[in-house]
Amino acid sequence: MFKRIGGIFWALLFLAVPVLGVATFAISPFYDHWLPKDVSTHGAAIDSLFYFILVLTGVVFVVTEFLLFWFMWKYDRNNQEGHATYIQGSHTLEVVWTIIPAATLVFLAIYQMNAWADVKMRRPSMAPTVEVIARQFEWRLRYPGRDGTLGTADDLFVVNDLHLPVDEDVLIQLKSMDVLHSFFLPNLRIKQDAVPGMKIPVWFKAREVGQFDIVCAELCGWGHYKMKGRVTFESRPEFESWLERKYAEQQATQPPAEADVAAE
Amino acid sequence: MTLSTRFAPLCVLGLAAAVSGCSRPRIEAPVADAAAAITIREGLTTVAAGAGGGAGEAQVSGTGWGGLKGRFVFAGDPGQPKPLVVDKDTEVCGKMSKLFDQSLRVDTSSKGLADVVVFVRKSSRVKNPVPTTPVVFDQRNCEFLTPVLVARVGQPIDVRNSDTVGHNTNIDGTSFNQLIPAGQGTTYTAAGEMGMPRPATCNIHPWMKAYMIFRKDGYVAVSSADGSFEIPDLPAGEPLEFQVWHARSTGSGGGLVLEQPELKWNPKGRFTLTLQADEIKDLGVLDVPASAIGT
Amino acid sequence: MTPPTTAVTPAVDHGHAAPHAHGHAQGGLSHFLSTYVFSKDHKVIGLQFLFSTLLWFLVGGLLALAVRWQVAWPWSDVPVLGKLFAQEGGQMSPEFYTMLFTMHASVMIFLVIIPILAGAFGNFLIPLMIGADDMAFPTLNMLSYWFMWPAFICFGASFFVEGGAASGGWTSYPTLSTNPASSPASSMGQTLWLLGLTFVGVSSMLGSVNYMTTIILMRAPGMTMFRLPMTIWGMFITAILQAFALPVLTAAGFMQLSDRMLGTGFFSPEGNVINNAIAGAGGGQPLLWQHLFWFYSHPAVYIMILPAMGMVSDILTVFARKPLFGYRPMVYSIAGIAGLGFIVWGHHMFMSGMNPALGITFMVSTMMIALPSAVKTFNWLGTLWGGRIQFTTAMLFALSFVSMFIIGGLSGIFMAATPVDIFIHDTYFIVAHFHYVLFAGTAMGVFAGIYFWFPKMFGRTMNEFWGKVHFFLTFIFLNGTFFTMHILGAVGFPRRLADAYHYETFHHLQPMNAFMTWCAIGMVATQVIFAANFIYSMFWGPRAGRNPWNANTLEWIAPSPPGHGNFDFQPVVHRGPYEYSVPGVEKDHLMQTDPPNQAAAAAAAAAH
Amino acid sequence: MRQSSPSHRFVAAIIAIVTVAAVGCGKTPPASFRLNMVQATKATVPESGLEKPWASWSRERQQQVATILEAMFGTPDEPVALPETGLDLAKLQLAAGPVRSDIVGRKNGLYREHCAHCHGISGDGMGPTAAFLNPYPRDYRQGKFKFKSTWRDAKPTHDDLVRLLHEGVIGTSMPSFALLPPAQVDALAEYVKYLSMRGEAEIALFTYAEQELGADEALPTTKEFLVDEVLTPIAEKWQGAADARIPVAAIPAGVDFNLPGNDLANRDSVARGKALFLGDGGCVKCHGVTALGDGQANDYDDWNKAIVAVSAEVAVGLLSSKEAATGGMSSDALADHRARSAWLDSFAHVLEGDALRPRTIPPRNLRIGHYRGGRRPIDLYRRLYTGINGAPMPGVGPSGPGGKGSVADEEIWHLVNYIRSLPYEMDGELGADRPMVAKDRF
Repeated sequence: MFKRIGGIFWALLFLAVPVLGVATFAISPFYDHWLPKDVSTHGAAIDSLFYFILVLTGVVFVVTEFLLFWFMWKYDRNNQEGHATYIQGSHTLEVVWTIIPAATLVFLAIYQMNAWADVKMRRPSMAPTVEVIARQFEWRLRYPGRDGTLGTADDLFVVNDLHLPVDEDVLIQLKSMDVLHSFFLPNLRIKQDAVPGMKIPVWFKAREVGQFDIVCAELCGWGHYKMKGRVTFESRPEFESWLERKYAEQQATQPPAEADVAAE
Repeated sequence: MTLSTRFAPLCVLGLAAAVSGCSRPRIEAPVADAAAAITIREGLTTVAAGAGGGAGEAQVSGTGWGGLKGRFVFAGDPGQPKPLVVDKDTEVCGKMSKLFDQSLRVDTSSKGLADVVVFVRKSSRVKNPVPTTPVVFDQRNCEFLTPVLVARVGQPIDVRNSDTVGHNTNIDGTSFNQLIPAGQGTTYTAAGEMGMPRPATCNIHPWMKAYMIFRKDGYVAVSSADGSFEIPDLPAGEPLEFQVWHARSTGSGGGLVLEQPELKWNPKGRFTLTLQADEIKDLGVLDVPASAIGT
Repeated sequence: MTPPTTAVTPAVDHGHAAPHAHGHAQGGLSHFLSTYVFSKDHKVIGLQFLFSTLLWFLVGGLLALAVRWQVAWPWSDVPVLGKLFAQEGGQMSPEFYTMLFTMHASVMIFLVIIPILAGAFGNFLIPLMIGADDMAFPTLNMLSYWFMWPAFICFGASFFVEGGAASGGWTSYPTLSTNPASSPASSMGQTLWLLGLTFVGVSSMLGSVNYMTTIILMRAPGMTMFRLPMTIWGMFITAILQAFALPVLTAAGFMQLSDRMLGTGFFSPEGNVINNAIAGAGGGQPLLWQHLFWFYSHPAVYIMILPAMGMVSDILTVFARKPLFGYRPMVYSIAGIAGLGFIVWGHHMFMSGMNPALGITFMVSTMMIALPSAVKTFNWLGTLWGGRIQFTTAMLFALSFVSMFIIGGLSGIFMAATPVDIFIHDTYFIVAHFHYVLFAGTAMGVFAGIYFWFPKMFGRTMNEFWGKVHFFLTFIFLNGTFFTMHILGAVGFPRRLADAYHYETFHHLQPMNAFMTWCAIGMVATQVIFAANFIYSMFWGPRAGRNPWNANTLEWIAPSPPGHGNFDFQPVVHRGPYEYSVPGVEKDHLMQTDPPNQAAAAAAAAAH
Repeated sequence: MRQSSPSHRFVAAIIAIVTVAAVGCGKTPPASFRLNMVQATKATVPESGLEKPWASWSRERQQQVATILEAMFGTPDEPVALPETGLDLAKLQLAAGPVRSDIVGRKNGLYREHCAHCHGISGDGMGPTAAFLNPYPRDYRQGKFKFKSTWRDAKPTHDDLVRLLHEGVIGTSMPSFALLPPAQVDALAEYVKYLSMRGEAEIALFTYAEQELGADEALPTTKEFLVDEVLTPIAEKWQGAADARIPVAAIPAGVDFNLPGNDLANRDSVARGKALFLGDGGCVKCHGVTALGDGQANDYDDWNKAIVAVSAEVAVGLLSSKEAATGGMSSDALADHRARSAWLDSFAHVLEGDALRPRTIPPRNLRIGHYRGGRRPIDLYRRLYTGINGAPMPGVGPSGPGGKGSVADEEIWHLVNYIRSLPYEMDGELGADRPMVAKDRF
């Protein structure tokens, strides 16, 4: 009967939401449309939390959406005789579906605090490994140089190309020269806004060597998209030698130093 | 439809806003004719063929040497020279004598117009070799002592600073912008030929300005205080195009334009003459109308 | 399918202040102006808001398309817009892109969603639904609309000034926004943006004062607070939120203005040099702005959804022919949202450099605010349970609101979890989240409202067939556009990037973005159907009676469209708004004004 | 469901109209190089005794130059590199054209992706973003470059350009492109040369037209002229850049750049450098005794200076042509007068659209520690040796091979040493032997 078909059609349309929704999330990892590789020590905690919430919300999502579909299917006016059931509400139900979510949410809130504290509150007591100065539109990097203190004449200056030792705690002093920027390392699950006038500490420890993107995640003007950096994690000795090479380059006093520019 | 008409202005505003952006007012620039461009390109990529280029070399002809002389007289009222704004090194600059704008020097008695440059644009023969004696370009009291300096290409210029403060001399269109410490000097060898006189300035004391012209053949004259000038040893028997120039002239590119029908003085400030051997052509008094000199 | 319409009453034809009918016939210009332009009639004002906001909705949509184009095919020749950049080969310049998304957000939030809910529906519905003949302060009401115009002009004109319209993001964080040299549009455009914002604020403030007064003082006899329809509750709480949150934003706006124009330094630190220009005295703190801004703008998020929730609740009950499940819990949850709404602003600033310990506090409060929303959702489902659902266009939009709001609500929990937020903050995950709440939520609610109250506004019903086509396509395309954003977010794809594909991490995401853009184009194109249907039905649609949907609330006893003074008799309220399918009553609904004896009869019948 | 057919027709009609409208808006025309309108207008000053009105022939001449340039250099989408230019066409094609990836997934249109919105499609430094940047983006068409290893008026070497792209120019809006693949940076550097040569050729053509041609004469299009006379001299300068490197003196004793300026090893050298700074170096004249760059702030760089000059000319001209009494003029004179004022008007209009509001260039504050041309000693040495081409900054070294500078070559290293120590100098006092900490300026 035509009228009934209408109801069925709409009900199925709404059923498509949970079905396709879940499908999308299920498929995309296989096409590499998913959390990028994590090479940090703290990242695992964040990711597992993400998955936990994903499952939790996923279940609620599927159940509620399915109920919606089911009611649409079943209680279509053309599918039922007589009047609707006259109900003003149910106190028990209200209590139930207030308490359960409340409990879950509180649990969630407490459960995640530790991960948060690890990333943002338990700062390792050490001198900054490097100072990252965000500027429209590039990352200016300042290494303490030989004397190990920032702001001295032997500081080493590099642009966009951040090198760091692997398997070590790294403390970055984050500053901004002009506007807000955000120091985002997708592969290390690190994000921190750089605020002009503030020195913000950022710390992490990489588990693997390799090169990864530095992204600016806070709108910083017309060239926001341009603000690409690269972080390279390498073994301590390699890191040291890189520092030495850069330092020699910075002290160059003779033309031959030109040669290795194009080579890089 | 009062309802829709009521919101028409908003509609217009909104849509206009949606398809608008920030763009400066620009006049439409002429664009290339693609077809013509291709044909020209063919000409450029294939082996050279056909008649000589635009700047045809003056063909060698005639023998002997002549000369040209004359005197520029300013017809208008030069007015009083404006005093310059001296805001740096005042303890030295303008101390010996107050500094005035020297860009229009007219002799009070003879009305002669100084610093007019007359030179030959193209010639085939040169009598004298390039002198090795340097021309001196000095500065004192924070002004250049040579308003217009003439040098032959390859001739050394002795850039001096007889002041007690440092200057830098910045010759436009050359590699020379050098700092000359007080009481010192350096030498610069005039490199390329200049089509027109170029300014030489001091960036430290922005009011300092002189002019220089370097020519291969050296057929250049600068009118003296009384406005008179003379170019000796010009190649005779060939048409010579003379360019007349003054720093403040209104003609295009600084060319000084005079009403001289018999010389066919053109809007670029040029006239053409063919001299006879051993002839010193005297142009006599050349009246420079007030209109030819700008502010 | 269209429900049966009751006989057309004469009142319909001769409704004087009927916004469209016969107005131009009589009286000449002054009459026209007083009736339609500078009218103090809440219905006309409501419609003025409706039309203005719908037009800006179009503008905002087109802006969004331009944004999507750039994101999908960066630096490629832009259709239509490309002519502006003929010199650059038709590719848009990066600052133009930043301007596009800034203005898309600003227009949609400040010129569309807020005014269309509070301004359009609030004005039109409040007096009708509480049984008042007009607002408490008609002149104030008129002003609240006419204060929108300076805002319209500021926003509209800013596109044409040198440097273009504001491009500091709709949040206009300092110092990008306070230092005129920091970006092209930070010069004139930003100033105009701030002025526009202030005017919107004034308008909202006038409105909210008016709504509170009206709802408290002008209810019809018998209309107790707990007999108010959910729509009114939504509007009421919204009004309160606005009244308390707006002053902060206005103050902050003026501080930023003075930073820009008077050289003060509330938001920029000492010696902050941008583009070789020093701005202001310095000694300020950029985070201060964020606190002030979000202190308003977080409650504003609820300002942008609560009325829609109310309207949806009403529409659901009407077409499920069933009382609202848990009326009081619904009211309490709205109130709860409003209360908590004031202490969660910090969750926008987890990554801002604000003290991480503070982050924990805000995280907890944010988790808590998810609760009332959950309660509401469950109650909506409860309302449908055992109902007799009519799939009218309005109902479909209302249902989709519920369906989409579930997604939007759940995705919010990810952001609330601070550690997860570290990764997805400022990525497309958040973009997906607020588009599900604001477009898939509020906008769908607004569509539902339009289809539902259209007969009351113009005395004619909209075409159901085209309405359903409109719904179907919109529903498909919006999910195609916004659901995929979650995935981008999971990859960490940052928002507001003109071209992210030069990052190794993101360069494989272009095809997906292209897909989303096609969906977005489809979504905007679909609205043409709506526009056409709207205009057609406004003038030539089938006439509707007083109560085409057989609804209970008071507006349905008034003529459609209601004449000046709304009701042709003083309505007296005998019961709550959701008396549907009362056992033993013949017709399946009891209007709020139906005399009680019917109810008594019903009770008697039930007794047997 | 009940459907009212008129509504179908109406809605369908609306949809049709909108579709047509949407499709109707065609694509934008392909990008084209914009003529150097300032030069073009300057070169087409009206002359008396014309049978045609000046506007028409000036337009023709400008159009002819555009055509010749397209013949020599092609279009932004299809660049042409004549063999004489010595440019690598493959590289140019990588950088030119709209942004796209070719079959092998190689990125093309690099210039438009990274550079055009500031430096402009034509390399005129007037992209849509340009007007809002301080300092303005470089205008390549003058063929002048600031930070290079060659003599003042020589061209930069390819390495110079590559290095600049790598490091960016701190203190300006020019960002670093260090992360682009070397091949891409290489291509961009090549394309910059291409745009620069094109611009120089354009100026040369207009200057020639202004100097040598009468109003109605057309530019010769022979190979002798276009290639041998116009292109080759320009190309040769670029090709000769590598040989035009300035000599770098050996580092004198007492200079150790690995140690801070106040280290005992450097103290004498830095003191000597300071003496030069205040004395023969003449640095103090503009950078001020404090080296805060407060010596002089009212000078322009060459690019802005040119605009200032020509604007002044036009303004004065417009004024006088307004004042001029047209009463007693002969018809010819009147025609000339009209032509001239019309020309001035159009020139003023050109300056509005094709030139940026001139800005003065302040001397650098040497205590911030931002060095636009690079912070390596060698960079500072070069800046000091030749000065900065295009900027007022004079050189303390000789102006050419065999010349005599105001500071001896190896002495310059002391100056470098002093300048490097400035950001770390405490209260302008040298001699503390502990490492000095810079005020937080970075």
